Amino acid sequence: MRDRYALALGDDALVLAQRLGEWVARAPELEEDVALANIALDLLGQARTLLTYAGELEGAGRDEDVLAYWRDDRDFRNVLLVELPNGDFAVTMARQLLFAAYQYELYDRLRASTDDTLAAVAGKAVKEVHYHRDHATQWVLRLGDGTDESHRRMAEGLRAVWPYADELFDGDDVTAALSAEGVAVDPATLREPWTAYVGGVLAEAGLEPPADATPRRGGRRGLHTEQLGYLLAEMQHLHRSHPGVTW
Amino acid sequence: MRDRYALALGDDALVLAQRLGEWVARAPELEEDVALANIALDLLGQARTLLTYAGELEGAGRDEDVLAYWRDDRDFRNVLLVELPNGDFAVTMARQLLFAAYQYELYDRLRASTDDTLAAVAGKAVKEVHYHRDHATQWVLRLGDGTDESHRRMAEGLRAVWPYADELFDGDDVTAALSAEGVAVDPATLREPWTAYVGGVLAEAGLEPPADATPRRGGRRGLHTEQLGYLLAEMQHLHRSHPGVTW
Amino acid sequence: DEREAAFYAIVDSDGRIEPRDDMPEAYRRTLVRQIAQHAHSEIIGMQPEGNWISRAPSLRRKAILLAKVQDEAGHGLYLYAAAETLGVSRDQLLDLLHTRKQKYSSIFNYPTLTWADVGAIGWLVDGAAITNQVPLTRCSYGPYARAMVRICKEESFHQRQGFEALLTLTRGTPAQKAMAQDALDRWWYPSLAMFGPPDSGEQVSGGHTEQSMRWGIKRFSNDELRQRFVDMTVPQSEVLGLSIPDPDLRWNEERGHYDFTAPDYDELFRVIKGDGPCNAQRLEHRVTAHADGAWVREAAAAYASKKREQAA
Amino acid sequence: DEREAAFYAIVDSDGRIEPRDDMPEAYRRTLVRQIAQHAHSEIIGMQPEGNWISRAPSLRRKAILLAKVQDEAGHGLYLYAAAETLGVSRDQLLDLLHTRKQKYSSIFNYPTLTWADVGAIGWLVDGAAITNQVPLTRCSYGPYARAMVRICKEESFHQRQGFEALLTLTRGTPAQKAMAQDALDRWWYPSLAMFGPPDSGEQVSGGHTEQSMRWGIKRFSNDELRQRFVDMTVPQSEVLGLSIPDPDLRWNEERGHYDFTAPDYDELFRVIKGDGPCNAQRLEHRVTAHADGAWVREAAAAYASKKREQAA
Amino acid sequence: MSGVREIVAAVPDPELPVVTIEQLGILRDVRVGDGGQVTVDITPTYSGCPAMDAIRADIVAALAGQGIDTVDVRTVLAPAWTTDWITPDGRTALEEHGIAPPGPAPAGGAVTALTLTVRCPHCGSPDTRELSRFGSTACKALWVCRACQEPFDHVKAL
Repeated sequence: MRDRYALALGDDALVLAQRLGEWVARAPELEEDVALANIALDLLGQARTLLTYAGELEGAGRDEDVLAYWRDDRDFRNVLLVELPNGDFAVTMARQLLFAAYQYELYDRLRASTDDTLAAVAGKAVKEVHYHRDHATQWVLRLGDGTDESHRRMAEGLRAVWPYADELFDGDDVTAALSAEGVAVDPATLREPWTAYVGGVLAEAGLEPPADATPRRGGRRGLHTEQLGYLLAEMQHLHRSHPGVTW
Repeated sequence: MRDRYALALGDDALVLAQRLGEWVARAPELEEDVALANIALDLLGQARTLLTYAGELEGAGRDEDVLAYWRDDRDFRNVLLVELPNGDFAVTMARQLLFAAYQYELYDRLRASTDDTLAAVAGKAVKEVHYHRDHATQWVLRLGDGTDESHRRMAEGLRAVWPYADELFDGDDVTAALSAEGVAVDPATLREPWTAYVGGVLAEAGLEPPADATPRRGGRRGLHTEQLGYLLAEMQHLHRSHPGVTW
Repeated sequence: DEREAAFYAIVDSDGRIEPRDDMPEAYRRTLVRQIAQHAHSEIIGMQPEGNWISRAPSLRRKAILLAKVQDEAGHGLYLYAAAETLGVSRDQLLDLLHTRKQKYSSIFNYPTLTWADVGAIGWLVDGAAITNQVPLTRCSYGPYARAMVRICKEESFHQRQGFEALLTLTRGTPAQKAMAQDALDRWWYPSLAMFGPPDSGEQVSGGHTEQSMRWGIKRFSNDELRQRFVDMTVPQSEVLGLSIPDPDLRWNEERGHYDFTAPDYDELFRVIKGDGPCNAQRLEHRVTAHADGAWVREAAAAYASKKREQAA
Repeated sequence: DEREAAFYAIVDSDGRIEPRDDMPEAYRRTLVRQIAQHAHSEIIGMQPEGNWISRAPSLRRKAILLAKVQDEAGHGLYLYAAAETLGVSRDQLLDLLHTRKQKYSSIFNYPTLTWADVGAIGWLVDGAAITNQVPLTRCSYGPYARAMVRICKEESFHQRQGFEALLTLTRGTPAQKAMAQDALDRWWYPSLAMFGPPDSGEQVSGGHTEQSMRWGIKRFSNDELRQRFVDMTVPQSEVLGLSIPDPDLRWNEERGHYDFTAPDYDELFRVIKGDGPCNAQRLEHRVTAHADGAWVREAAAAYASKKREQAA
Repeated sequence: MSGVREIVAAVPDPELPVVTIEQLGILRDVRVGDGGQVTVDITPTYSGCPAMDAIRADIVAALAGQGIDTVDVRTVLAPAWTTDWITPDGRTALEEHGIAPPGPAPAGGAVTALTLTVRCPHCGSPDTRELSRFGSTACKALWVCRACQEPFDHVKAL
């Protein structure tokens, strides 16, 4: 059961790393090429540890690469938020704010997990994610309170990703059982601090949380958007073309 | 040697069919969704026959799907022109004009091939390609002689694809030997009628053939653009994920 | 009045109303809405299947899929032309689609997640569409009835190909069979919902069905058509070796029909209202394609008018 | 004059010129051009490798590649800052790049066609870059020399990783080994061309090398550096088990160096002139990214100025 | 074994089931071998025609229904299909089902961009216009009648 928890957290990080990697050599300024690559690299590192651990717990001999490259999209467990296309920089920063604010609260609590590996991952990652959250915060402020165009784009970006925030706080049997044991963090407990943080940033940026968004969910159950299949086709093609070799 | 000739012609058709398929449900009007799907389907049909024939000639048991799905980009023999990204509708129509005008002259002559299969493919395809050429012609005229914006875009589209036209007329050892036997058509002989046709269309459309373009080539030797790898990753991912099964 | 009497005389005798005939305004409006919704469904319906053209797992399947999506665009064209016989232009209708004032079939607001979904759409969605549309070949409005004759024939071919694609999967590897079962699991209830709300519900909500029946536009109730679809589909699922995800599905000897669990109509209404997984995506895709093509259509119009002037 | 004498006194004694020191305008301009070209090469150089980030065949390789490309962006930042010590802004330099008035290394105008190309770039292109740059750690201009110390260290790490990636391929399946050999076949001569035209050619064309040497910017001739690179690389290719695509390559006992075939300098000039396989693509990609980001940079500037006003 | 050709000839076209494969001219030959094995030649209307597999299956099924199990259905490309091979009763069947049949195919193997007036299969008026060069399938164009406003398919001369 822990393996499923680790897998879901690992998939979140892996898919978002893949998306952020698409920005490299395309960012609005050189500093952002560096920053986005760095955030992607942090997430990829988290993903590798979590997927490796998930494979060990599962005990079926699947390592990080088998899990990343040989599962189809119906078997990925990431939230939909992280697989959304990058859109413009405002969409990406809106997605970053929502996700990093969630991941920060999550890892902050997961440091106290009774599972030593998860606690260790969280302890290391929380510092990285603190920086990610700060990076997104700075940009949401700049764009929300920058020019008219940037404000409009930032508001649109927020509208595009907002329906996908709710899923971050969805629990299931696994998280319920594991959080009762002190292994996992009950996602529902993250909503309040998340709302406080994100709400504060939006208020300062002069942005409204979109009101009439219908929540979108499904990723945690393997029901993804049509976008994930394309992401995986690109990511996995070379690896699958040479089964079993060492790279 | 014939197998290599059939393969090159088949790859041209396959890759362009894949590109045109990307337009479906994205075309500027419904008639064009139909037309572009139809042209893609014609090309796909030509590709299937040619790849099947290439596999038979080779005699190594490779059928159309093995050839389409299990070769990497270094082994594809299509001209670079057909793998260029779709761009806007003007880029696509410029590419269509250049390619269909070439393919028409080619198939028109290939009907007289001493190779019965190639002659039959050409006899069937020449009628289809005549439509393709006419379709592209009509659009180049409309866009070239439509609005200021369409003229500008059409001129830009032409500039984008023009450097890739030269490769259409490149011969090599294979085409030289085969055209001496009456099997193949020497590509160099197509340049003059092609130039006459395309030049006529451009003149009527009020467009200039771009002057200072450096020719780009390499596809016939497997030296492709960086774009082809992405096209193949998307096209081949599912097939390669289930080796040896029937679909 | 007299003109209305003439209209009902034709309709009641199972005759055909033609474009130049007099017809009640409400009849015309109902038909416009229905034909437009049908046309919109064809063109939005290109998206979920078009999603797999680039990734089709064999060249043969790619060709079949391309041809099918081309057919759908062709049906769209044909139906917009049929609607135009009622005095509305395609541009007007597209505008109503793009501004969410007219609907398309909610089934297309579900995503195609695997290749098997393409087969499932052919088998189930086209199957349900045909069940809905075959009675429309006897519709009182001539151009629509004749369009339906043609479209039903082509859709039967699509349905056969979808079934055959799924059959190939269920006779394939365990992974392929699982893919097919997963697709059936996800598409079954949305397909049942394609027949609309249950009869009682609709009759309560205003008698649309009754009016359409009176006009010879509708011939069977939603539940009758849904039952017909289930009765036709269950034996096909057995040939495929797939399990319909309904534990209560069983043959009712007495009724001579299958008993089955009704779809979740609340979900249907939510999806119609706009809350399906892909409503926003489908419409945005459509609107973007239309907007991106504006300069092309403008150029074509400008060119045509230049040519007309030159000819004059 | 006196100031020039002071300048040459520093240069001749192998000292360092610092930003506030007097320097001849021609020296400053040469340095600006060279540092800018180097910075441009770092950021354009992100593209061919960035091309494989999404498709890297293992998560470990993906991480290594991401880190490497991040380093390149960092080097770009560092070098633009070094150029700014000479009184030109990054914006000015980027504008010169975007309008083709300044160049970047022509090596990046070749495409990365397979995964092995990423390894080949690390091994050969970074290897050649280091060979070029190590002497620059002793460059007379302080900020540039210090930047080179740091950059060379990181690039040595990259070169080692590229070599290791290729070694994994050559020890892998025949398909992997063929991929590595193919990459070497395509990247060998372009890498040799990275050292520029042959000495005789350049001296004839105006004595740039001599002037740069006099200024302590250049320490070795193009051919000397090229020979150094070949001598270093050939034994590495033997460890890899790959064949350098040069039938005339052999050890010359007398010279104590490898004899080798020179690259096709005509091709080099064509590629520099703009006719490489990817010149247009690389620059267009760069210009598009910059243009697409304009609104972001404007917003950041507007926000910063609001905050300054609020603070004032 | 007389009657074999009739069985095959009666197979309807899967995409245009109002006509048979013989009426459409895509059935090229039926031969019965000494051992009773049947060889059927069919030709596609266009290169990419995805209905060929379905046609093959339908021919095999039709013959199997008559107890004939050794059947080889071959696809031949040459000579290329032309709409001139649509039989007179095929044309009539198309017209009766609202599809305007093609005129004579242009000479020289190519197609001409010029299309002569197509009569509306519904009201017979020649006052019609082409709406789309391509219809729902490759061999058809979509036309509209100006007289009765009916949209209709027209099989293009090829």
